[in-house]
Formats: sequence, C-alpha cells, structure tokens
Amino acid sequence: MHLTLEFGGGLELLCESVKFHNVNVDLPKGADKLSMRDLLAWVRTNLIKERPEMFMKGESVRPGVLVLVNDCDWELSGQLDTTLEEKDVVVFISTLHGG
Amino acid sequence: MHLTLEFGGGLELLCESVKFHNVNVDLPKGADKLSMRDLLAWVRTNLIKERPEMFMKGESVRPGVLVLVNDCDWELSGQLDTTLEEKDVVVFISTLHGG
Amino acid sequence: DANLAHGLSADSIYRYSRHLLLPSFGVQAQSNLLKSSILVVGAGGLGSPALLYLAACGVGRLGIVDHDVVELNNMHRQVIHTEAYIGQPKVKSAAAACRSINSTIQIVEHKQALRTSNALEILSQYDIVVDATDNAPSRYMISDCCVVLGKPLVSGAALGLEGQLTVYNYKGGPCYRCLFPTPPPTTACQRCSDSGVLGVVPGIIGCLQALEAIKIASDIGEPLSGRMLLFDALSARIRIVKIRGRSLQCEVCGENTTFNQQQFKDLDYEKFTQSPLSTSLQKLKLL
Amino acid sequence: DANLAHGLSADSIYRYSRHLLLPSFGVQAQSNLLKSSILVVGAGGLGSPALLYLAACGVGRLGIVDHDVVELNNMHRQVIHTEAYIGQPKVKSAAAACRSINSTIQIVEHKQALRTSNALEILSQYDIVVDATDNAPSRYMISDCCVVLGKPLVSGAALGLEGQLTVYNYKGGPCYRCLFPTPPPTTACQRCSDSGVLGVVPGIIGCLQALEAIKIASDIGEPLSGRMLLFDALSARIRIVKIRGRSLQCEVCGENTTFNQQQFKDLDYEKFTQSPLSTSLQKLKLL
Ligand SMILES: [Zn+2]
Ligand SMILES: [Zn+2]
Repeated sequence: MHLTLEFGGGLELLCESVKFHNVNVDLPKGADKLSMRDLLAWVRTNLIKERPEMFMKGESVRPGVLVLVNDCDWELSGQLDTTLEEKDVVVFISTLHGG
Repeated sequence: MHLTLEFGGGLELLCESVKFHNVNVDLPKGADKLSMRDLLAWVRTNLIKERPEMFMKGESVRPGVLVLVNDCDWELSGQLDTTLEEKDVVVFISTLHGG
Repeated sequence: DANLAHGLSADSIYRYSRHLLLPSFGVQAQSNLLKSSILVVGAGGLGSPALLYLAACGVGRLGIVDHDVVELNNMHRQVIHTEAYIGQPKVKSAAAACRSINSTIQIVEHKQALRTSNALEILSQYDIVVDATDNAPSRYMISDCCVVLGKPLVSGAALGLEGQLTVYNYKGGPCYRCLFPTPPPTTACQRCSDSGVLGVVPGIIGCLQALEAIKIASDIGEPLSGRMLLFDALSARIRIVKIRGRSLQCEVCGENTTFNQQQFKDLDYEKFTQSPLSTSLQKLKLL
Repeated sequence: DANLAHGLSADSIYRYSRHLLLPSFGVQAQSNLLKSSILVVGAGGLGSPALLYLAACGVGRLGIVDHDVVELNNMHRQVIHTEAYIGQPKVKSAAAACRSINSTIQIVEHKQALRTSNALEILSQYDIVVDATDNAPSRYMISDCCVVLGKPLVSGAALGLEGQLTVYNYKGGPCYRCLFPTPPPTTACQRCSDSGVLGVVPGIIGCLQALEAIKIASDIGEPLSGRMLLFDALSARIRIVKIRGRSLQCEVCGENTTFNQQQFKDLDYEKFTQSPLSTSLQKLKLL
C-alpha cells in the first residue's frame, strides 16, 4: 500500500532529518487491511533511526505527538484502529512549546 | 456533476457575497463531458447576480482573475478546454493590489 | 448616524476608517473591539507582533504579562523592543511601544511571572487570553486557568522553522488537555533559547494569534477552534487540520471533572510537566 | 572557528544566536543574510512588518522607498509608525524604527515615488525586491523592472479580509505579466483606502514576504515561486496553489521579447493600467 508519511515539529530528526517519505507498506501476514497500529510498528522498524522512545510509548505514539490521517486527527477515525487506504497521507507532528 | 465552486478576492460580491457554492451542473445536451468553457457559461447564467463584465470577458474570465482547478492554475490543465470531474473544486479569485 | 450610535469619537472614526469601510467588519465589529479586553501572556517572539496589532486595531484594554528583561539576543525576533530598552523589563518596553502607536486605548502592565498564585486574579480581568509563552508548564497552567474561568484561549507556538496555532476552550471546543492529557517527556520540550528559531516564524504565528483574538473579540468569522494550523517555513507549506473536539474524559474540562479554582491553585505545574516555568527564574535560583 | 571564518563579530554572534543555533540555518545562512541587500517598496501595511523583520534578522543593507507621509488613518495597520511621526515622511519614520531595533545594519532612505525615471537606478542597487505597494500600475512597473534587471521579486497584496503572496522572476519562474498579461479593468482595482482592510491581514502577508525574502537572501528552503498563497482571514483558510510557469509568449520575459531598459523607461504604466500610481500624488494634482 502506497502512503505518504510526514514528520514534523522535530520528529524528523529521528528519521535522519527527512520530513517527507513516500513508502510502500505490505499488509501484515494473513490480514486484509492495514491499521494505524500496523503502520506504527512498521515506521518504528523501518524509518526511526534513533531514540525510538521519542516517537513511541507502548504501542502508540508518545504524549505530545499529534497523528493526522488525511489532515484529520486520528482520534476522530479510531486512533490505533484507524484503517488506512491507498494513497493516504499520515502526518506525525510533535507539539511545539517555543515562542 | 457535483462541484465545489469558490469565489474570492472580491468576486464573491457578484454572487450575493457567498464565497462557497456546492453545485450540481448537468452535462451540456449531447455532450459526454463538462469543460471549463461549459462551466463558465453555467456560472454566468446561474450564479452571477450582477455586473457580469466583472467576471467574464468574451467566453473566458476577465483579465486579473485566476482560475484554479483542484488548487492548480487552469493554464496547466488546458484553460477553457479543461475537463472537469466529479467532486472537483474550482476557485475563481481576483488578484488583489492593496497593501 | 451609526458611528455616533456606537459611541465612536470623530478621532476614532478617522483612525479606524479602513475597518469601518469594510462591509464584513464595519462599525459593529469595531465597537465590539473597543469594548473588549485581551491579555497577552509573554512579550517575546509571539507576543511582539500580537501586541502591536492588537494595540493598533483598537482593543479597548490590552494587558501584558511578562517578568523578563530585554536582551540583545531577543532583538532578532522580538520586534516590539528597541535596543534602548535592553536591560529593562519587557512589559515596560512593550507597553511603551503599544502606547506610541495607539494612545487612545488602555494598556495594563503586569510585571510578574504568571503563577498559580496570581493567574486567576490576572486572567479574570480579561475577555480573551493569548498564550505567547515559551514552555510546556505555562501552556498547561494557562489552559487550565482559562477552563476554570471560562475564557477563550488563542494559543501559538514556534520553534526552529515551524509554527502551530489553534484556539482552545472556545464555545464548547477542546482545551489544551483534551489534546495533550499527558505532558510530553522533558526531552521533547525544546525552547527557542536551546534550539533556535528563525525570527520571522514567531512573527507570522503572533500575527495570526492577533487575528484570531480580533475575530473572537469583534465577533466576526470562524475562529480556528477544533482546527489547528501547522506552518513549515522552509518548504512554505501550511496545513489547517481538523482536530478532536472536547474530550468527555478530560480531567479539566470533561463531563465528570471536579477541577476547580482551588485545585488549580494547588497544582504544581513544574512538577506535573517536570520542566521549569521559566529559564530566567531558574537562572536566578542557580545564582 | 566557523563564526570567525564567516566574519561575524562577537556582538553579532550574540544578537543572532537563535539563528546560529538552528541546524537548518546556522552560520552560513546568517552570513549570507548579512551580505545581502533587500529593497522594500512601500512603507505601509505590508512594508511595516516586512521592514521590522528584515531589519531584525540582519539583512546587511535594507532600502525603503516611499513618498508618502504618516497619517492617523494608517495607524490601525502600519505598525512601524508611531503617532509621534504623523505628518512626517514614512521613509524617515520607518528607517528610524528599523535603526532602533538593529543599529548594526545599513538602512537606506529613498524618499521618492518610484517611477520609470528612477526605478532602474534604485532597484539595481539591491539583490532582492519586496513589492509592498498598493496599486496595479506600481505592480506592473516593479515586476517589469525586476525582469529587466534580473532581480527576484517577493510580491504580497492584501485587501479587506484576504491576502495573496508569491515570488516572481526567481530562477526561471514566472513574472507578474506571465500571470496577468492584460491589466484588469480599473473598476476591479480596489485600494485599501477605498475599500478598507483589516489591519492584521497585511501584517500576516508582510511577515510572509519577509520570510520569503530571507529564504532567498540566505539561500535556504524552497521559495514560493510557481506557487501562490491565498489567505482568507474570515474563515481561517489558507491555500497554497500551483500556478503557471514562465510564459514563452510573455511580452516582458518571454522567448522572443525585445523588452529592455529603454522600453521600460518609455512605458506609461498609468496609461497601460488606466489607473494612477499613487492616490496622494493624484490628490496633489487636484490641489
Ligand atoms: Zn479539556
Ligand atoms: Zn513574464
């Protein structure tokens, strides 16, 4: 499944400072759909190059990270259970506190 | 065909100050597709309530109006010959000069 | 005559004429603005443009909270301060700048650090709060205080080459804790003083904060509640995304919350976020 | 040491430290900025924030062109001017404000209306031009002049509750005429003085103009060329759209153009657009 992943608010530093990733993610063995739970595991294995604790906590993202699926907060689509579709755009962004 | 039309930069004043229009446009008789040429004629008949010369010149838009189909300048898609598809978003915006 | 009916003086009619001419703003919105009061917490990178535009547009009473002094390394982004004010309180410098561009509105100086001990008393004096601070504990404290007092909060942030903006606690919309119930790890809470920031980025976000505060105060348009603006200066990309609504489970604004003024006063936000409210107060402690 | 190698003084290192800390900006970009020169045409609603942030960030030489004087009805949006300067030239007022926030850069005052007779001479002294004017003939004249001189042009506009922004004539991208080969009818050319503008809207666009000029001057990121930002303050919506590239048929920058400095000097932009370059000059003629 082709997806566009975007990292922002400093999270790109965990992926060798690359903000945009066009990726092709295989469905998990025996599954007929890809969930955000699956995608997070895939991202952690394939894209996060350092300090994974700055990205994840347990099986979800760490506190302070917003997840957006097609410009919409994943809380509105089922969070970890959100089903992804071909060409979806998923954004991971760390909330900023500076001024 | 369902389209979203948006007017900006003052052009909304020609449509009773309404910026967003969700419209349903029929294909021209005998035609199997809708072009921007057809849409402009439809807009002029159905949405423009006053001073049509502020919107059109000849069969195109007047100088100073940008036309965007799905966030892309219509010059890049064939201008009047652009073929529209279901759920397309068309923006008509007058260029501003103020500061 | 509509202007007189709304109590606008001849000088005000001339000063704000470009607002009065606007069909979608006009006398009613300007009159609303002149009767409103807005508090800006922080006279730094975000607060500088927010204060300049809020003063210029004719907010009736404009409050400024800050305990810091102007330093040379602020000048690249904190454009409300001049070199002549280096070493002096930011509140004093910002208030002087606001008065110099609009002598007809009331400017209130709160030269103190915002803390649980004074926040209720200060915020309760204003209709709208603008969060222009630079650290996580302040953001939780200000949002919680706005919930307890029922004030809308215009929240902006900037770091590096990115910015974020939203409106919290507005007409049933989410609060800061609805989005961020658990504080981030302290290692994720970078400040401009540690990590740097391109000066004009808080400039853009601060102007957008002024706009949202003006829209709420004058009662025009659709404020950015339930939506968040994400700005990336380097690639010139801006997303406006849909965020969750008020959370029924929110500890501060949810259905079964018991959070009140006393609990607010007793909460230790530095402990809660494991992060200091202010680097300069920290510096003082170390001295 | 990298800072010394780039010729940054100890004071500059301290002043710009938040820029130097930024991995994607750093010493190289700051050094590029300090060596650059930028001209802002118009010290009004767009020029005010653009000039403040360009001065603050450390552009080496900053030019200001304006022939107007500060009026009370400017104050709601032109935040670079203070009430004390009412009746005085905007260039003088803006230059004083820029110097007060950064005394270490060069500020050049061009107290004159930009015309075909002086534009080539003035614009040729700068690397980058910021169009912060308020009328159609000036926009054509400045773009044509930038094409003839090969200068990138950061163009912003604001009216009512909307704003627009793009970069013209940058690395093979389109010029103003590529987009607008034929001038609009004069009835479509509203000015802020006729139709009104919410003050903070040019504030936002002017800050974004400063950002784009900084990106070009410091050689970082992707400037907004071939793209246009459309801002709607009322609904808090921002679109960044893809626009056409350079037109081969463009009369000024196209393949077979013969447009040159002499033709530029001879062109009557007021006649071309059927619209006056300046309302205040028009007022003078009527007196
Ligand atoms: Zn809440
Ligand atoms: Zn051209």
